Amino acid sequence: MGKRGMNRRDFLKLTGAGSLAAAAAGGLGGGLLTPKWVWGATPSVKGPIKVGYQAVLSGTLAGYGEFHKMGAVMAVEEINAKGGIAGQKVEMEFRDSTTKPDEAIKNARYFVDSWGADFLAGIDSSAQALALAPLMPQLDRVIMFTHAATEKVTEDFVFKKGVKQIFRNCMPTYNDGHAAAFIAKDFPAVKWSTVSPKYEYGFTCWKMFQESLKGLKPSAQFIAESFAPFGTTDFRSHINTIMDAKPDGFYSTEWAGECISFVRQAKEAGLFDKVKYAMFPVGAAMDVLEGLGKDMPDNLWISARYFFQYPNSKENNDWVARFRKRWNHYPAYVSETGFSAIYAFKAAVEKAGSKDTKAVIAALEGMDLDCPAGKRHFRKEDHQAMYDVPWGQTVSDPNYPFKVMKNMKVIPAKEYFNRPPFEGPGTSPPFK
Amino acid sequence: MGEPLLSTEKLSNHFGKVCTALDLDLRFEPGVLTSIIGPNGAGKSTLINLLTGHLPVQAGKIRFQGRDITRLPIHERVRMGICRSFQVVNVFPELTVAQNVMIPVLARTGRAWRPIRRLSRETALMQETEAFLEKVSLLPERDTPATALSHGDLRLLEVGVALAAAPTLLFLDEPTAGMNPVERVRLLDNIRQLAREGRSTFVVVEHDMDVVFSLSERIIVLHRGEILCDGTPENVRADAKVREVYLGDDVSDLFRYREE
Amino acid sequence: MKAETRNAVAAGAVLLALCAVPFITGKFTAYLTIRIMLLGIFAVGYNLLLGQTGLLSFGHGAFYAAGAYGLGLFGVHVSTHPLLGVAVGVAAAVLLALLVGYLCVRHTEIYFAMLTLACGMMVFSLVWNAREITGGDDGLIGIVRAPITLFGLADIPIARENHFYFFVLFFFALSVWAAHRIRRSPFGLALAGIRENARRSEFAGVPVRRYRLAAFVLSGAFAGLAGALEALLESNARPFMAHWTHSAEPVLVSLLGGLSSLTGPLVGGAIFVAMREIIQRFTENWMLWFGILLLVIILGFRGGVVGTVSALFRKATAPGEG
Amino acid sequence: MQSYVHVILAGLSSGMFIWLVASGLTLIFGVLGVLNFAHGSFYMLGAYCSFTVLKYLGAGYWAGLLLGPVGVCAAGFVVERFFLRHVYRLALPYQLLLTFAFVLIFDNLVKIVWGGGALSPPTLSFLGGTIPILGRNFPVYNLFIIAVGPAVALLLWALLEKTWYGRIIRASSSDREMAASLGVRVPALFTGVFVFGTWLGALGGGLAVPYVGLLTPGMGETIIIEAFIVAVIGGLGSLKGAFVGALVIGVLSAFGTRFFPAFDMFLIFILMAGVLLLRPQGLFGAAR
Repeated sequence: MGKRGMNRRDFLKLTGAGSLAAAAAGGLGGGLLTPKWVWGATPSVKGPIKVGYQAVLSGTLAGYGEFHKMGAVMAVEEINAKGGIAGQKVEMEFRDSTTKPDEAIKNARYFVDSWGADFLAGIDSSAQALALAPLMPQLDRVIMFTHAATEKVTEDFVFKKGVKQIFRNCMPTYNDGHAAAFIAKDFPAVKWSTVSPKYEYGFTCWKMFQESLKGLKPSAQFIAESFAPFGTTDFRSHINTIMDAKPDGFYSTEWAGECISFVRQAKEAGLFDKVKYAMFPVGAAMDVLEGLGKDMPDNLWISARYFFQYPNSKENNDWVARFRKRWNHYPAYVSETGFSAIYAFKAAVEKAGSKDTKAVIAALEGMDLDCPAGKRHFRKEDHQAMYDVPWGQTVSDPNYPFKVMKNMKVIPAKEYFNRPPFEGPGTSPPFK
Repeated sequence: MGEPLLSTEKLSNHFGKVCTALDLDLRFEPGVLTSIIGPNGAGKSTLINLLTGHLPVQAGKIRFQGRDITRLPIHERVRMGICRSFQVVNVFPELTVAQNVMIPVLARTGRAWRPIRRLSRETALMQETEAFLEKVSLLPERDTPATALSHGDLRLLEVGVALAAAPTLLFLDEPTAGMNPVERVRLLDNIRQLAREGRSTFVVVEHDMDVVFSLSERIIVLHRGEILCDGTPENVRADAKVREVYLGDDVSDLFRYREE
Repeated sequence: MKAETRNAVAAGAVLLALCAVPFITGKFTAYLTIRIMLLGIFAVGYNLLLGQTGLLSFGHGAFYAAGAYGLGLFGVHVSTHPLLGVAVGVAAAVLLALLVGYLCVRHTEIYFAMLTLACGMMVFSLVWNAREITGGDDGLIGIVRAPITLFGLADIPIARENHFYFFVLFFFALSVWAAHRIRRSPFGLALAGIRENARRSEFAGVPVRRYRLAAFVLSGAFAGLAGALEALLESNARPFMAHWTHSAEPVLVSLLGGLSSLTGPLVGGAIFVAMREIIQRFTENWMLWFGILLLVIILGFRGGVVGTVSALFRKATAPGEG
Repeated sequence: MQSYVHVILAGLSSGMFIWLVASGLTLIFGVLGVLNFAHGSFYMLGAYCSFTVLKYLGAGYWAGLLLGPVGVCAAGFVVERFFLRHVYRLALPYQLLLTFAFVLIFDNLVKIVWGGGALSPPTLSFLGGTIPILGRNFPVYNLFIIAVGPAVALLLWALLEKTWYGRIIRASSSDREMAASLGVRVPALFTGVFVFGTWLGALGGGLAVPYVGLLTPGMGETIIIEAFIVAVIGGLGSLKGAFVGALVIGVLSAFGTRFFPAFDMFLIFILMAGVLLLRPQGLFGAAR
């Protein structure tokens, strides 16, 4: 079913037969029509708004779970301080999703079926997002992915299979793959190389980067690639592969702790002296910047799914100041997406006048939401939020214990986001 | 005398420099109750280990009913009819006495491969098992785990499990070691009676001279891995070499006791 | 036989209770019960190898994964009929178990454990790297719970959670019954003999290596069944099913419950799933408290929970009683 | 030529690094017969303790390296004395399960005490920096690790072969009952050996801080599998085997990653399975 997509006949047979038999065997099926599922929900919203949030709180990525939590908890506190959503208090339960898909599924089911969540949010791993996707029609709650970047979840499940409950306010792989090529096309570098994670995310981004750069700059060549398994701590052999090929451009989607180890070891080996143009699409993540601190070499091209200095607007700067006062930390991108996810739920419920899933979906589709990261537009077709993120070169700044960005460049999202129907010519950048 | 039950050609074995068997050529005739005696370290247990496959053969050949079984794995030798009991008790500790004896019966009748059939419904199997239990007079203890048995009963179980494989040639490694006289006599009578029934040929490794001379029709005397003497109890007792090397003085008074 | 009927009544009662779960409890409890039943199938099959035959394998996650990917790939490329899918999954697990088992049963104790661990991790990295076929670390997605079509006559839907619950319950009851009968069968006694004393089993005429391989493949089949059912439950199959940390789960669960009884792994499975969920409701640091719980059970209940509890209740022990 | 030398150097440093972790694991298995899953946790605790001494007590790197592991030895003592001691007589699975429980507990404790985020140690003053070898920089610290490996091996060899204490350890590892009957207080000896093994693991963790340059909860879980593989290939219980095994695996995986891109842990597990099949006792292990 997966590869060919579920054709109409199978889909009807599946759901048609399913509901018929369920109605016939009503006794067997238990409480079929729950009272809540009533057409034309009354305008006033009843009971607290419950959000079930889960992120990685154990193992090597435990830091990300804590950054998610800071953002989300802050949003809930601020909203409740101003009267909650549609007059109702917001309650949030936070769980450790680990990196295993079956744990994420169990938590999601717990939130909805046992705790009575109205909304779900979080999820760091792409595998977890893809595992949750087929479950969403049955749970029938809006889920806002705030980190998992795989484009398959929005392109295949939301657009092609019509799983309307899924939304994502975090930047998908498009920035890491396509936007990087838009930046790279202006460099004199021609012979590109990579050390990227040896799993879907790493392979997909490198492929996108190659396709887009080839489109923008046909002279580009891709002469060396080395993929490092999850959990690699010693990158020296991978670095040797790259330095032996003597490229003039380097691209890597290593992220979190592995990005810190890689940059540190690459700097020691002198990779950045030999290769002038090095790009790290997730190098501007706060844990990487703070982790490397002064050791971060200068003039590396970095980006992230939110950088606290962009946009230089009052709302963003004010939010960053509030965040630092509240948590004594600079906000990571997952803190911003966690924060904005709660506000997205608020905007949707108040616009729809109900917390019923169908109404909220309708309200969220096509919505424009002002967030610290700037304006997010939730695309109607694949429920993916479109917003702009900066690229820039690392430079030291006396005000900060870590490197920040100079020569900031922003590629508008619509220039590099894949477009519906996500298949065939003209659906992936560069667009004519 | 027809095809021997079991024969060896130039069977030898050594652990490093210690030679425990040197070019042994032995023949075991069906129905002849044989004893193997010799001082400690003479190679008695090694010989049994070699013949039953417990120890891989380093040099020489073993033939059983005309077939070369030198390299044959243990369970196939047992299937062909060669089995043994152990000097140190080596049974199934947590299983009951009945279960201990049932396993060889199961394997022999080929019914061990049945995964769904209830054990309790295997009546034929149960009767055969109880018959063997009776032979070693352990029927009353049929449902007690082996760990709960007295030392004497454990020795009986040790022999019972070997018997249950219904071998044509059964090696008993010091079966009566540590038994009290009553149990010993009872076991020896059973062995003598089974030998008389003629289904199994017994070869017994034994230290107790009373048992050796009262039981066996043939005695093999081993010394440093070589056959010192091989014959009827009478010529073994009369043989000067045996007397000098193995029986020595203290035992000679045993003969005095015998002759009175 | 008093004990026999007593067990049969107890089993009947448990089965009735399990049938009532989807009606009297919430959907999440029903889902957790399905997870417990899946882990139960995996562990009760696994205990035929560890508890019954005395072999500690650290690679059975590979057969669990073979069941899941077997069903998944069959469903995606051939037909989504659940029963055929489960059959293909179990067959795939049996074949893989035959191959791995043939290599591993020549060893025992720590070497067998390390060899099975290595084979399991080989399957894990194979599945992880074969991206085109298995979908790599994103997992094989798109597995659908199509209705069971019985010769075109009737369509039994299993898409809905309640219906799928009974689909799993059927296989769970079947597995526990099969494990019970195997433990009580001549084959089960031969395996017990091998556990107790492998050398003496050989001298009883039992071809020990062949029986170990049979027990290995049998437990692999149970693992494949559990894997196939989880693929249907979660609509995906993942490389981590073959990881050694997943292979350690049936070991942990059988030890928790007690190796020497049929119900040990089942009780252990229930504790493992339920306690992790309950602890998570109170604290984020669930690993700390779960670790402490493991310590208490290992040191407190020496023969496992069922072993210790049944010893307390049983006055006159019927030896060999399950 | 340059690439070959650098691949070998990379292989040697990662190999020696795995040896440091595998040495404690192998010693404990050799003497106590216990396969200690929690050894990876002691490695992690060693790294975190050294980091704490380095960062918060302002002490130099060497103080961190010496004081850090000592703290972890206390944890090792508690684990053996009050928990592991009760399961020696039990079957292998119970021992594995007990050490597995400690993996969960220590991973969570580290997160509670030091937080979930990745910690980056300050760069090294002494032994920091790099020196060019054949035109490419190679970290001085890695050369130090390549030297430390054999030094620890020599220390262990000397301790076990030359000292009276070593003789007792070797005696009780070959026959526990005999040693006990000769008056060796085996329980105390086992605690001592376990604590020493823990110290080795923690030392490995301390040395890892500049080498990996990163501390995260659960960092011990990846290295323990590599240490397992090395211990098995070298021969379970044989320190010489673990040393040679670590070298082989280190250089092999460095070559694999550099010259055979399809290379993966898969090949290392094939090697492990191959050794177990053909020579279960490993390269230098005692025949079973």
